[in-house]
Amino acid sequence: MSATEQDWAPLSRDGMAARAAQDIPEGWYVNLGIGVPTLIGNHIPPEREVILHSENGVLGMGPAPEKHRENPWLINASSQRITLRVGASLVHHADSFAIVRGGHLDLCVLGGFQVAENGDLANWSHSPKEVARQIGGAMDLAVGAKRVWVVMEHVTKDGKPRILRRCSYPLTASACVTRVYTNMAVLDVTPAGFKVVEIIPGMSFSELQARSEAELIR
Amino acid sequence: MSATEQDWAPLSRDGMAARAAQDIPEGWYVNLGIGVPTLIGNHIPPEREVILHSENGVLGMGPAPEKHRENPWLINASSQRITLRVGASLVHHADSFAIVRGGHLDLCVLGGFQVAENGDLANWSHSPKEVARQIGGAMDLAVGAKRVWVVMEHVTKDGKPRILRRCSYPLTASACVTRVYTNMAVLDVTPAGFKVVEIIPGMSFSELQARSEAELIR
Amino acid sequence: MIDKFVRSMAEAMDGIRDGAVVMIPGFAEVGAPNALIDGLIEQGAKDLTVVINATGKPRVPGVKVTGFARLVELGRVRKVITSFVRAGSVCGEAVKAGTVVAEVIPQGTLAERIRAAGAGIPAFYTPTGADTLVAEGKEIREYRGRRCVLEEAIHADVALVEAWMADRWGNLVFRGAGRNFNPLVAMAAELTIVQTHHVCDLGQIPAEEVMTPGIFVDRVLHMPVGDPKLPV
Amino acid sequence: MIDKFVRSMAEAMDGIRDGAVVMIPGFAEVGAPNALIDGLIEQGAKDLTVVINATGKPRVPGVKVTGFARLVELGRVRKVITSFVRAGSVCGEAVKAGTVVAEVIPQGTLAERIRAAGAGIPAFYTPTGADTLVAEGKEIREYRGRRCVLEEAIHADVALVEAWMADRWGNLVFRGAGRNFNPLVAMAAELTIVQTHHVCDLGQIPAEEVMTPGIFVDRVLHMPVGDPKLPV
Repeated sequence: MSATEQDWAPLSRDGMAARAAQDIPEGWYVNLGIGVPTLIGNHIPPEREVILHSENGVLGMGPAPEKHRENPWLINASSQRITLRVGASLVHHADSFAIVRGGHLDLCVLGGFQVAENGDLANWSHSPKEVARQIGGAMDLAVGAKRVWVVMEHVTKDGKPRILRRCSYPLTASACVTRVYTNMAVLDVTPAGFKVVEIIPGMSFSELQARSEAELIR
Repeated sequence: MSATEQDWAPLSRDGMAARAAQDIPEGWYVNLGIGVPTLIGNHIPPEREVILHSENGVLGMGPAPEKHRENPWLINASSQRITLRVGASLVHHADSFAIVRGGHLDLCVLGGFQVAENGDLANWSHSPKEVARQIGGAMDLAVGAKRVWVVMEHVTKDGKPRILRRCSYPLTASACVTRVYTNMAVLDVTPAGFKVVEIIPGMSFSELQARSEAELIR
Repeated sequence: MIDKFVRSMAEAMDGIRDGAVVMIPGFAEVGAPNALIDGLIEQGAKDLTVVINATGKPRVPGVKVTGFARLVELGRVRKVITSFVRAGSVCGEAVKAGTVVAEVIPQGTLAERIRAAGAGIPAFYTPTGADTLVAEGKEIREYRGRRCVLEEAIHADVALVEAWMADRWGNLVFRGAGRNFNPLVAMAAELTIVQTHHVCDLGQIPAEEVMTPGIFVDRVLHMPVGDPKLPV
Repeated sequence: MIDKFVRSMAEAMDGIRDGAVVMIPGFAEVGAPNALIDGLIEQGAKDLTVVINATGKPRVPGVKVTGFARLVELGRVRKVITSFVRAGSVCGEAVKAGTVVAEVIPQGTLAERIRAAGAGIPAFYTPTGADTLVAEGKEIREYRGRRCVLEEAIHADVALVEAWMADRWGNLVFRGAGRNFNPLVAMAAELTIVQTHHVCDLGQIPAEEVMTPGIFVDRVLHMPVGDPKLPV
């Protein structure tokens, strides 16, 4: 194998979701953000009781409904039709965000544009000058949940790092991220910076470091 | 009749309650405070739909229950057993006080120790030095309701006025009272001071003024 | 006898003035008072400030613009307070063109600011948004070691509400995820107007199951419409 | 499988420490977690701060002191945050004697401060209490022409809750006026312990009718006790 040939394959979107799902234990109350985080729900075995929250007032989401058995009154924060798990409850938006902001969620998993080594997260805007602003519940979740995990590609489409010393995009919240799942690695945010928990098979630490702006800790 | 003989009789507690009840129109949402105000409920004809609120989360109280038909789970803010009117609703304490503090009650009727001509109310304490403090919901009601009426004896047991230029007891709330029903008169609190709406039969304006510290307006 | 039912859309919309602050609940069409929005479009009030969680998806060629987006397209909206403005949406275009002012804030802060108005809380601190663009120009104070933003209540002149069931006192029940912002906006407005799928006799809704007590409701219009559709 | 039911009072009370802040709901015995209060008396934690709406009626000769008043009588309470301290009550005497510190505040402010803790609001402004003794030492700011007091959230280590029905996820339903402070304290505490009259299978409580979602509940003890009595 030559030095230029890569001996590894980055995880797919589903692969990242499956990897994150492994680490969610029974009994946790979890909010899954839009995009790849939502896919995590498909990878939690139904017998493992993880209670999924959605910002629009649903606690205890079940799997996606079968075709033609959809209840049009039940959707999640991504506007997808959902089912309720036995034991679910429904609340209004202020109560739903009391759950989020009051520190009651064990975990929220968000998508990200950039994560900094101090845990800063940028996931909603590429520039303060953008007219279109889509904040939604991300800032509330990032600040409120007991743990904030981010699932994202390790680098941008044109190869720029997303694992940074400091975010260049507008922040969602400061010092909030506790762990990052990328298509190449799992990283913990520690007081000393990003600590590598695992790397995809075949990739070396230095290959991962080369794709990260922040200095990684073994 | 000699000048020292009085040609009038002050209203009883029930008389005051009945008088105040006359002025409560159908459709109002009303909180009746502890004491004489609670008696007002007995003087609102059942066919007049006035919706009574109690701080402990009851909206739509009905008449007192018949003996042996009491529901021990239904009480009012005075800890008396109550009934629910058809159409009633039950909420928790924060929602109940959102009703109060959010300005949704058309009226609350409170007991009083003293009312000042600027609408200041004192009804919970005789001295800032008192160890026992019984605030309850009075401050919330006095500040929150659209109208605050006070029902009280015109003078204290030893003949001291309660209709004052300025309260001497600790305040419940400032500039909140809109009308006072005493056992001698009905008074409106106006920007110019207390305006006499009516006096009990046989009592003259000057007799009422003699029993009031604040200057009354005809 | 208290009877909050009105017999026509015109009666429901009566008195909404130019310049009003109007709250519109709903989350992706579920719990959205679409008939009342159409009524407001018809009624004609303009120069509105609209408080709404999301201002609409990007335009799709060939798909008719309806609801809040239509109100914007007609030039009737001056300002929007929201948590989502999307590029390519009618509202996003209007914001870009400078014809609509957008105050974009976190969704939880939006919900809490509406509740605060209904509950008599003029302002509160929250850690949400600290150290971000949404804190710009706002007061910051530290509590328990966290920087918090001072946020003010949002009051409205009018709230449009979609209920599943209502009685003549205005007691409401919502269905499924259709609750969302409905109970909140009902508390925060001077005038709360409800469209309801079903009409109940007084007492048919058990006291424990009332989701919005009638004290927060002014007018109810019986409007049996279909189930919510997913947005295109 | 999530199962929040505990099998004994000792298990329910496990880990409550000296110096804990304990919230006790109930309004004149309705919705009061009396069995859990007895459990706390038995358990022994002292130096407690108790958050409770009313601290009890005056002593009646010949009537046994129970509940919160008993906790005070045993010298286990250091501070109380409440809206009522009555002269001649056990708590009133202790406050007079200087053995218990009382923070007496308006009932609505008490409810809202508890909710604030549960909802992640560290502080809020309210017009209630402005220009009164309860505003002493507190920050004042004017909103819409009214003087408002800055009030902080009240967090607790432990909440004791009385429910009518509960399932193994901790979803709760309250009965009648027994709801009162129960849903609020459940949100505001690190550890929420529930006594319930009835046990439900998961799913027996319809999703729309859950009053306190299980996320706010840690332990549930089945305690079928009688109806609440009126206080003497």
